[in-house]
Amino acid sequence: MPALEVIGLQKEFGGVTALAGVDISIETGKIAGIVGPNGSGKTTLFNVVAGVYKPTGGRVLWHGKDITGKPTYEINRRGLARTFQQAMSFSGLSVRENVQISYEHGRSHSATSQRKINWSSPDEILSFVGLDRVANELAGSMPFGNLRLLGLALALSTNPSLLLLDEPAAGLSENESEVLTNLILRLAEMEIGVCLIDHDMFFMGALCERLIVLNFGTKIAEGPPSIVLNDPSVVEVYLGIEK
Amino acid sequence: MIKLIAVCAVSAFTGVMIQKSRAQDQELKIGVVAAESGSFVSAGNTIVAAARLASQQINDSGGINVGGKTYKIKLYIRDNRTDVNVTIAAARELVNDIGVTAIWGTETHDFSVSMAKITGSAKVLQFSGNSSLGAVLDDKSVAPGGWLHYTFQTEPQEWQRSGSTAEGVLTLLTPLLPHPPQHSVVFVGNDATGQYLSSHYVKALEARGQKVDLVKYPPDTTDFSPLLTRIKGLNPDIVHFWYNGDSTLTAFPQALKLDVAPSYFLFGVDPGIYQQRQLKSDKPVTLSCVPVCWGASPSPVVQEYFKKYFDLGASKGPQSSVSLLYYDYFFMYAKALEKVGSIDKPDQIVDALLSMSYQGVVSPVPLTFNVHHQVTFATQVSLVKPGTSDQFVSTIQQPPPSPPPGDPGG
Amino acid sequence: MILAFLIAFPLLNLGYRFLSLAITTGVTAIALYGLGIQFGQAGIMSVGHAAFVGIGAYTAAIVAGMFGIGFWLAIPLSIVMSALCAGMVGLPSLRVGGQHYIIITFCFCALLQIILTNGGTFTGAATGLDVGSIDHLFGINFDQLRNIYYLVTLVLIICLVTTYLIINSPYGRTLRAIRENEMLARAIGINIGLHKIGVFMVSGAFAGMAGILQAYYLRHISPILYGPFPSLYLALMIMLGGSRLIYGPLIGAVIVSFLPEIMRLDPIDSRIAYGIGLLIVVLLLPGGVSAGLLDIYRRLRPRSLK
Amino acid sequence: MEIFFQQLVNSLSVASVTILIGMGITLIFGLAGIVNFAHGEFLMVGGMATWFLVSAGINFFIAVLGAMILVGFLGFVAERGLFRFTLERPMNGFIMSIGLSVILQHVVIRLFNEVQKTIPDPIGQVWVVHGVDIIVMRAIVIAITAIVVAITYFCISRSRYGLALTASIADPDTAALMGIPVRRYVTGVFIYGSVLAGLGGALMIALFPITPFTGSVVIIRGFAVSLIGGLGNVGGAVVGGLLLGLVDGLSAGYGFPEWTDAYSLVLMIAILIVRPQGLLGGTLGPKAS
Repeated sequence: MPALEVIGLQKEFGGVTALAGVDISIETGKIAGIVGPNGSGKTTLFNVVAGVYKPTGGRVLWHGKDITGKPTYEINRRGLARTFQQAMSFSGLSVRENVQISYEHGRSHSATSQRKINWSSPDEILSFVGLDRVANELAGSMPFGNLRLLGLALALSTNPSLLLLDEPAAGLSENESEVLTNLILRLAEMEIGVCLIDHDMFFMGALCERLIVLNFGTKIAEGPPSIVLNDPSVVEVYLGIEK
Repeated sequence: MIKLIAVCAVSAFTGVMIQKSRAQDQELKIGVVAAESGSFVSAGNTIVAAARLASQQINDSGGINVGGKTYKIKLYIRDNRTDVNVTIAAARELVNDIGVTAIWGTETHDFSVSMAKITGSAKVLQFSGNSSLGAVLDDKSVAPGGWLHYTFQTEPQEWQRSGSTAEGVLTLLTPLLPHPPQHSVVFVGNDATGQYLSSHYVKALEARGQKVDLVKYPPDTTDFSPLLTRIKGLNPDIVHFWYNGDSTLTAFPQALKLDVAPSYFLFGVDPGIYQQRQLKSDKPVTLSCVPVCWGASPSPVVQEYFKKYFDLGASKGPQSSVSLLYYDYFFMYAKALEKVGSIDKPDQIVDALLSMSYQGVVSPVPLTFNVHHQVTFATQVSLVKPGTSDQFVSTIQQPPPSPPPGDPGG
Repeated sequence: MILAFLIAFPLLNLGYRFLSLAITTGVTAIALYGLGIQFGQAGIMSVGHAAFVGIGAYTAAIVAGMFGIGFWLAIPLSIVMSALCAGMVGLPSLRVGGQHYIIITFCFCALLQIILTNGGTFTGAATGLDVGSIDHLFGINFDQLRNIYYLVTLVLIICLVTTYLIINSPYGRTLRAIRENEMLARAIGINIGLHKIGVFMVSGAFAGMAGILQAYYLRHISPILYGPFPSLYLALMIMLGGSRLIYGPLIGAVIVSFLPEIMRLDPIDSRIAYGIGLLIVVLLLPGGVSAGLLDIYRRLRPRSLK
Repeated sequence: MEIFFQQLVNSLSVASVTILIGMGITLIFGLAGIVNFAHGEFLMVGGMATWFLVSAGINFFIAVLGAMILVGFLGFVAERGLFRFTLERPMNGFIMSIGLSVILQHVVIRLFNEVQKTIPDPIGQVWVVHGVDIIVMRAIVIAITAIVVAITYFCISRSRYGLALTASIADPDTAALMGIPVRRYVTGVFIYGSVLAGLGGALMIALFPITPFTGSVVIIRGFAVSLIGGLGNVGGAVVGGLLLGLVDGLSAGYGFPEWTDAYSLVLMIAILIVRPQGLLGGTLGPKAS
């Protein structure tokens, strides 16, 4: 059984269709990627799955259980964590405190989550993502690359079995991108499922085992990168956008 | 740090000691708690002015002879900043630190009651001009040991004032109306004093055959038009603008414009103020004051009092006459001390006050306190000649002998 | 050191006036600690805090009048009642935030004052209610002002300690997470609604405690004590003192309700001074006077903290 | 029936002042995100200035202009000196405006005193139309407000500046990218809102007395009006003002008088909870989600 199953998901914003019946299934321990041009509905999909928006139609199943429209915090407690495109943090607090908050909540709700790892302390998470040296700094004063890592650390410390990463590499330097890629690969080794969004086909193609392509709120292709990237409809969409 | 505390403690302690040794002989310490700042300042100032005038007169005439010694009054005036917390702090200071024998004040029921809890347990006499104290002055609270045993209400009981006021208003207005007035509307501010006062006044009017509608307005109202229009729709013969005077001075001109009623009564508006503001109405208007009027008083004693009072620099405001709720009782208290022969036998002083009478300024007949520590005196009601701002006809109404039906007294 | 000073204060023998004002300040500070947690930790401002002080005070006065329940037994009732009402007034904050919610708190506060004024004999209407004195406990006579002072100080210290524990607990961190970023807080599994209502109840509980102490200290309560104006000044105090640090509320209360008295400043001048002080604090000392003092302290003694 | 019409006229004149202040708040809040709690004090200062000038023997209508200029200047100083620094952190701006409101209130008390101020009626006539007493001054207040609303509405929806302004309200960042000097618009709108408050104060004192505390009563109504109508929405402020004025007038006329103030408070709370974006919708206020 797939960990996350999205069936016929629809979302409209005041007459504008953002998702027009999307079907997706994602397994744990694998790296899946959702690609598509801007406005294709990627982030909306994440937001609906994570409970930020209520869908207009369709269902979201988590290990076979219907979690459609459940509150965000509830979905997180079941082991489905997400990061934000804007690299959010609790900017007025120290980096360690940021992670500590998340860690404490991950621990207290361990019973309901399908946990894969057992962090022993917030510091372990910080050294895992490589932020241990800046632990006492104010989150808001950190450079962008570190904020991305902090976002990942926050999501990780809630002990998820599946991570939804919203454009994790956007705005990162090549170096930082590589650090991130390694982290994501290590997560897969730890049996944590990862699902990313990005529009950078090459980054995604190199990292993901499976790609899902969205355009105008519908899925137009799905499969291993080698096949998807050569799909004519995908090429058309991407050429149309990139050029 | 500890050193600092020690130094503070020693200096504070010696300060208290010096004060105590200096303050022994022939000085009668009297406290006054009144608003010298904040929103009650105009009422507060009149209390202070009355206290200064009275104590100065007593001291100038040789002081008070108590048990062979001559005492001069030393006033300790404390600003309550129109704040109950400061009122309490001031009362505590006067009672416990300074050791006054009596306190005059303060403007409002709430403050006076909180203060009475302090003066009562310290056996310090308190003179307060809030008729709403009548709600708590009862057999139990004024009995020895009761928390109001040392508190005196220097304003008449509300049923008495309501009765005499209603009588005066109806007597003056009836001949000027095409038919005898039958329907009255009482228009009153919805605060503590307004609620208490109007409950008695409505009964007093009903006892005199009036059909009464009571309309309460929120205390900080400035636009009275909607409520006045509503009153106009009730077709009253008389609109009684009851407490308080300041709001009345705002509401009354608005009522004139809307032509609300064929006649009016303005409570707490002194003829002097009516004249000062150049108010004018073709409809008959009656006025009353708390407790007597400084403008157009028929009594030469009162006229003489206000001459002295204003000569001291006190301002001619809507609240000026309030000073007479405080002035006479300095003399009455002095007389009681002389009678007892000691300044620190509070229980005997209370008994003396209850058993004596004193001819004061505020009343043409001697003042006495009843068993509930409340004073009694007559009410002056004035009629403004229609179309003028400065021609008044005044009448003095004695209070009725008993509360009207439905009024519990108090 | 501050605690030692609080305890030693009456021994200075500065007289009853100061002792009375110190009690008032202490009671205010107790209420402010609630607002301090609500605003400083969870970031939700209210200009209706005096309403909950009022509910605590009226609860105490009403149960005393109707059922003869004295001070000690009424404490939990006042606290629970204020906390419940605060939780209820907090409900709209789940739907509307920021300044919208502030306006709602202001409206609630004005509404409560009108309800109390028109509450007939139940609330004593505009006149208010009389309250008896605190019953003796363990032979301590609370008619003595000094003992009331110690009682208030004890409660104040309990509030201080509670606040300290909350700030340094996972709960406190959770509240700060909500203050910093609600969306992210939700995403890491924090139930925002629950914690928001929770913090209103905590804040209300402090206010309720302050209310019952105030009722038994003043011994007469009336609606004007709990209207929008007192609320506005509570908000002003917390912002002057600083809401995030442990001594902030206490400093705010001392600045506003104690200093002008001992310096005999005219109330109008001192209010102008608070206003200017508030502007300075917002523009130059965002953490309030307490954070400013801490900053100076750190600069003067750099070694002690390293 | 005459009484009912008279109540309507009463309500309209009070609603006028509320609309003037609500329009200022809604524009300032909508554009700059500044919640100026001192806006009510701006109105009070306008009223006090009018009183001061009229007492000095100046014609009422000239005094109104004086009050508008003074309060406009006050707005300019407040925006440039204070609120400019808190545009990024609206909560700090709000806190500061509480401080400003306390300062203005007590400076006025210090300068004059806390006693309420009245001016002699600029126009004391009363028209009687079919048994309805219409106080002429009230009719003038309604007319002036109607004109101001019309001008404001026209400027916003028709003129080039108005369109740029609307764009800035809808999305300040994009507007700035498009070359609209948003910061200068913030100052401009702040001054305009303050001038409206000054006018409101001047008209208010022509109808009934004001005290240094009038501002804090008015501000809540002003906020309510702008929130009820929808922030940044001038039409909304007018609708909100009329609604609140009507509720006030009619509750005073037909409800329990001692609960007069409560009706509008309940209405405000209810609307704010049920429709946080306002009746007509405006720029979205800060939502708690």
